[in-house]
Amino acid sequence: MQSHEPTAATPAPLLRAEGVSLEYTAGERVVRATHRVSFDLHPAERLVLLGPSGCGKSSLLKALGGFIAPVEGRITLDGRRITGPGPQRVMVFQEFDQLPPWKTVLHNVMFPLLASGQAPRAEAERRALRVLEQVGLASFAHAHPHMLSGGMKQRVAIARALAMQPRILLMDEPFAALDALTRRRMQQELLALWAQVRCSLVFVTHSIEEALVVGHRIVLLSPHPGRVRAELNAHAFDLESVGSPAFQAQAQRIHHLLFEETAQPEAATA
Amino acid sequence: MQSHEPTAATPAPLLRAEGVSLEYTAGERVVRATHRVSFDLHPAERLVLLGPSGCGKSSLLKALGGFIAPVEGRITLDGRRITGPGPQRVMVFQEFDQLPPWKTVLHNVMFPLLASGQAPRAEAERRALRVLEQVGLASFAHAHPHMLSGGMKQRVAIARALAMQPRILLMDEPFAALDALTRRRMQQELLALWAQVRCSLVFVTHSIEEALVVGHRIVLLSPHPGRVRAELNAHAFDLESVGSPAFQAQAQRIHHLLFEETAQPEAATA
Amino acid sequence: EGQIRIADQFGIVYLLLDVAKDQKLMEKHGKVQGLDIAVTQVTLSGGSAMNDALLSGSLDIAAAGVGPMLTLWDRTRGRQNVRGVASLGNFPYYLVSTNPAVKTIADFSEKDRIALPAVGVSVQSRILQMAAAKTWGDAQHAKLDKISVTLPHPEAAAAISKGGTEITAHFANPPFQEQELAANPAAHVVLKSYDVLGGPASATVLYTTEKFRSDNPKTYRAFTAALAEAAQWIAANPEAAAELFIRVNKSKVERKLVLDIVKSPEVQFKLTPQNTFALADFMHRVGAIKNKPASARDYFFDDPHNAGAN
Amino acid sequence: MSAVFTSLPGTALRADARTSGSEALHPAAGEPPVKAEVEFELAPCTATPVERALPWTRRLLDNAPLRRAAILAALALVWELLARWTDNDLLLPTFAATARAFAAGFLSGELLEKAAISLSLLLQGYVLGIAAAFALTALAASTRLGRDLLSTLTAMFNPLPAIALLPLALLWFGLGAQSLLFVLVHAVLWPLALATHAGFQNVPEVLRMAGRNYGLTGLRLVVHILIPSALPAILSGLRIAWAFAWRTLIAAELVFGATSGQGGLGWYIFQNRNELYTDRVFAGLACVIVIGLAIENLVFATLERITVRRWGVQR
Amino acid sequence: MSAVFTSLPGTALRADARTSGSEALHPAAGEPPVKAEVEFELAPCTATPVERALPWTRRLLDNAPLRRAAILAALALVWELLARWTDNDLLLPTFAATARAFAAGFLSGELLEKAAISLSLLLQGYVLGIAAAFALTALAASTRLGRDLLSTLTAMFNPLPAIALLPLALLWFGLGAQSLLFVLVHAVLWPLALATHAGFQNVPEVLRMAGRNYGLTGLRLVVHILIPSALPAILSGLRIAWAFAWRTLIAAELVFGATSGQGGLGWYIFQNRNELYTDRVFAGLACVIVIGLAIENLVFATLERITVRRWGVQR
Ligand SMILES: Nc1ncnc2c1ncn2[C@@H]1O[C@H](COP(=O)(O)OP(=O)(O)OP(=O)(O)O)[C@@H](O)[C@H]1O
Ligand SMILES: Nc1ncnc2c1ncn2[C@@H]1O[C@H](COP(=O)(O)OP(=O)(O)OP(=O)(O)O)[C@@H](O)[C@H]1O
Ligand SMILES: [Mg+2]
Ligand SMILES: [Mg+2]
Repeated sequence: MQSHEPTAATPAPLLRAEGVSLEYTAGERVVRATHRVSFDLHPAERLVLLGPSGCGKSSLLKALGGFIAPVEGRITLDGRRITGPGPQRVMVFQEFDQLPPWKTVLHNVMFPLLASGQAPRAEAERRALRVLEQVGLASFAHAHPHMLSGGMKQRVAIARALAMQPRILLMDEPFAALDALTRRRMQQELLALWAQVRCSLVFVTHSIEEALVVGHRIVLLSPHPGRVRAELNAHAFDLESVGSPAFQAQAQRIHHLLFEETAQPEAATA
Repeated sequence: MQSHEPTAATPAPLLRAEGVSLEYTAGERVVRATHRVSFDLHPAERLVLLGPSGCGKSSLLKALGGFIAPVEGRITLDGRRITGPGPQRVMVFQEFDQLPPWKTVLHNVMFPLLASGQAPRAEAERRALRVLEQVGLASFAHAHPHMLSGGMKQRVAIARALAMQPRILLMDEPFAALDALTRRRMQQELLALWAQVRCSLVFVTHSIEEALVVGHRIVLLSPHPGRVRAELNAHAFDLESVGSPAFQAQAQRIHHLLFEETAQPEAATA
Repeated sequence: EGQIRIADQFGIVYLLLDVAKDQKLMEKHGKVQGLDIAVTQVTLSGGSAMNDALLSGSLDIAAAGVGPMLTLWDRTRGRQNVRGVASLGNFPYYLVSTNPAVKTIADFSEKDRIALPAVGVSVQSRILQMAAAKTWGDAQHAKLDKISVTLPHPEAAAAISKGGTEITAHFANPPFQEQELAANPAAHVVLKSYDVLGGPASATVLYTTEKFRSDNPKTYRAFTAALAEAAQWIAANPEAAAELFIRVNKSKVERKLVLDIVKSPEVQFKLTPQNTFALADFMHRVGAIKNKPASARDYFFDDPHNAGAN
Repeated sequence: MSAVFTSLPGTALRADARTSGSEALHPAAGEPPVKAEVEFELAPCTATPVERALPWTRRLLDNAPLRRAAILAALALVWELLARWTDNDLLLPTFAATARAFAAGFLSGELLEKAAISLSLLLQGYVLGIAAAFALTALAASTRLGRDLLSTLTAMFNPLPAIALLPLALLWFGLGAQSLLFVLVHAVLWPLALATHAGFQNVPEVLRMAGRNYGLTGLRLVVHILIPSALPAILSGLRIAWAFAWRTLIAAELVFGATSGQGGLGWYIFQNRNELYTDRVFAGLACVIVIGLAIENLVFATLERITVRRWGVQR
Repeated sequence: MSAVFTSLPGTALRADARTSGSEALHPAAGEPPVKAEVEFELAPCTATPVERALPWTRRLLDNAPLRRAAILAALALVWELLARWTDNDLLLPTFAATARAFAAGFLSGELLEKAAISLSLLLQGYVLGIAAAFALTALAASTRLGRDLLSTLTAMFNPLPAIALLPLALLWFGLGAQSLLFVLVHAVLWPLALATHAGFQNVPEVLRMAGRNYGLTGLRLVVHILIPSALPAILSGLRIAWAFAWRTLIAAELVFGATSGQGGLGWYIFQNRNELYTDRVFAGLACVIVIGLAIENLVFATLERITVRRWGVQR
């Protein structure tokens, strides 16, 4: 156990996961996705869930979103147990088919604003067009989702979430399908938006660098079933600090934490 | 125009794209995905298509697979025009739903072997189990696809393609949903397989580093509509040369080529 | 009181009702009783729909064959007490065959097929059973059921008229039997219902519940009076009656055919039921009805025109 | 993202785990040729769609109405030949005779009038049935009891023929249009509910989650997410229900009959059948077919074109 | 992947394009608290599923057969009350009377025999209809002409009532079972073809491409990709078709009747209806319902459970 400079009086967390175990039942088979995972999310905090493929990141995010219920432990928002999803916790899913195919790109982005009654039609359209501009898809506003490439679909989903300006933004590998350049632009846009609205963010990624850039704090998950391997700080890093010695050191540390964990099975297959 | 040491007598290419333009018609709208793209693929060559999101990489790969027909130009295999898909050109799609949900992971991998008559049942099962081991999913052999995470699904798709050992392997961002570690293991597996069977490979990625590691040659596409921006060599690099000065220089060069192209729109949105 | 809903079915057998309705005879006789009668006429397609409608109270007067009426009388005895109101006239049913070898019903072989509406239940089927009982004895009454097939009249008529199917005989009703005999030279009559029932017999009857009759005596009287007048009128004006039938039903049947039937000596338009008891007795013998009627007056209301019912 | 590999010593170490793979990476004899690198200066792209001139045969074949007309013509020909061959105009009139009877009925206005009566009833029943089906499936989509109810009720009542409902219809609605409507609703409700329910269950989980995420629950989720997403299944259910409404109406008009000559197409068919005017019977049926084709091509196909096809949900 | 950013000077340059974003990155007052870093040593995970003791009410409600039985009991109660209230046993017998008639018919073997006759015919027609529907949809899935044929034929023939086919059936198949089969096929073919076709069109394009990639074309593509993928739609089509086969059989036995006492359930119902044994009529209908429920729960629900539900295609 390592520990850095502990802070004295931390304010009450916004979102709390306490010993959360998630399970899927498929016929006779019970698959445990995460095992007793605990962490806190404070207001305006950017939390990153980082871990290998299949370790339960998406499941955890869905549990935070209120889509699946933990079989053990509890998740509380403002001290109250989460019972279901709500527009205050907007989620960007990992799947490409999260956009209703019957709505144009523009209407896809406007839809949650209208559905949750957050904005009237004109205002919703204005906001939607602005975020579409930000994700570089303004010229595809009137296309239907099936006319978009994989990366473009994900960007629409991101735009949709950003337009909502929710209290908590839950994002599941939102930039995985994007090229280096687009990805960095999206990271910038995300951080800029955060600076404006200062929402809380839970961000799933499989990129160590992205975790360091985007997160204030990183929850490192072990391989299947996911358990918390470490909680690390990344608030010191931003897009500019990429490549700095401190950044490299932290990246290397995370890398080792992940490596160590999987050295055994890796050797077996190689 | 730059050019490095041209080789004298190049053997006949296996697959040839000559001035290929691809278009989608959706109602009144015609979207041009690629514009007069030409390149050659030689036997045992590993070709990478690299370009920004929405530039037509997937479309181009589908055209090579024989799923969509060019509106201009032609694609030839062994000198004959491609008229449709075939088991000699196996494709890994970008989408997560490419696995028939009614087959277990194992049967998903065995299926193409049986369907194309390439192996009898017992042999197919043996091969399938071996590749599943390679992608680290042996313990999920009897699970159905809906029980897998996004990255696991993509690994099954990769396993399915690898088991086929086709003449030409077409892969569309196969590693995008994978974490750093799994991704590198998959790269190793891919290169190892290539070393064994020496098939030709067309590999789509949005990662410059991955392009340099995986490819012999990189076809750099411009933003929408995709045109060939450059053809670069990467045969000198492998997983070990990551970070070497030559590697860095080539990466930087590609980066500039991409940057230059998009500097204008980027500035506009920022 | 003051309202009457009458059902009829399709065909010339219901001419009496058509006339009464077209000439507004019920309204006329209602006025005599000091009553404004609102008449609703509904056309239904079969006996059981008729029964359901009557029992559900959607209908006041039903019209169907003697057989269904007897069944309903039997089942509602002591409850709704359905009984016959009047006959709609005497019509013969012919068993027509195209098989030259068949002269009587005894000549039917295994290869023949007799088309009937509703084997075992319909009037035609009962009459055929009666004939069989006469030929081979009561125990053998269902002998011909084995070669009988249920088929609606139109299809059976088409089959007999033009051939080309397995059907070699059809126990029909007017006007199908006349059309068959006219269309196919090989078609000939094997059996007439009158021969089995003991003379000219009522084919179709009107019936209602006891409740309707006792609740609406004036309407009931006006209705029977109208029928009586209609019967007289038809007898006096067969040509006009034929015209009326074609007009009211928007029928496209040839006028001559209608007229031939109306004028036929075997057809009589009268209210008094005739030769129904033989059938009732037979149905009781074979167990189709449980109550044994003493005479036809058991299952017809005690009205003046039913005094001579048999 | 393998960002960190770049500078991590551990990475290089791990890489030689697979020496076989690494060895093959160095270009050698038998390797693919090493070609020159090239860069292209790209002029701004003026991507005009290429004109594609299709041969006239192809264009002819691409014309859907034409193809359908050809199919119809072929069917008519088969009918004509079959009728001539069987030569029994009381059972099967020729196409020509039917066409004549149809024309006559059409010109005299009789067919039109009957069709109008039937259609108006049919539409009422159809709309009522759709409403009932949606109520039932919406319930089934939101509660487990509703799901059980749907599956039990459909399994029970769907196979019941209309005559089974006759007593109830008569008791509750008496003779006349209301009973017919009741029977029509029975014909429309169950198949549509089944198809719609299957469609709902097939909605991708992630779409459902997205909808719930924006605060949609119950009926709003059904209307905004489930119905559009299940539209292909619903459309096929609507088609089936439409056809069965017709079948039922024609059959039920015979049973329930006609009040004071107010019968529709079913009655027209029944009457002419009784009078052995088989050509008119077929003209009546042809009228049903024509209406069916018109509805299919004007309503359903259009609906499909402007919805599911445009959304790329269906090819 | 932003691997190359690490060492590229250009990257840092581009990053300050958004200074507003960058400024906010430095922790300051009002920022989320900076907590201590922690690492956990993880013991090997022996993840045993947690035992969840559910309250008995919940377990009772989770029992699907029980819930359905409750629904059935409630329906029976409603029936009984309704029948007592209307008090017209010739139109609507009580549930108890029907149950008695059912038991009597069952014990005497009459109902069983009739049901067996009907079921055997029904199954034959059903299987034939399914075969025809698959032939038609397979054709429609592979050729454009087939697609046109399907849409035209269904739009034309689906709305036609069975009586329309009577003359043709008589001419071609004569009296007896074959004509009934013909009518049954008519009842099964169109709705199943429609539902299946809609299901086929809804198959994700990428699955179709994957299939074609492995050399599957035509019928093999249909069998290996389209049918399993469209199974939910096909199942709903099969359910609808099954119900309509019943409806048609019952109705057709009335119209076509029975040859020499060989009638099935439809005939049983018809005869008893004519003789006003309404309790037996309802016993016959109850038999249809019981068979319907049995098939639904034994065949269709099981089929669904071992296929689509297990595959996670349907919830
Ligand atoms: N619907 C499901 N049914 C059964 N098991 C599931 C289901 N979804 C996920 N799992 C299992 O739960 C575990 C965690 O899955 P999850 O999707 O949360 O992983 P992940 O961390 O998001 O992975 P990736 O990075 O590949 O997306 C996996 O082992 C997977 O097999
Ligand atoms: N089915 C379609 N209908 C219409 N347009 C399409 C369709 N599929 C793709 N496009 C368009 O074609 C262009 C290229 O798409 P493609 O999927 O080939 O991009 P890509 O390079 O694979 O992008 P990504 O990296 O985001 O996957 C895009 O502009 C997209 O809008
Ligand atoms: Mg995931
Ligand atoms: Mg793509």
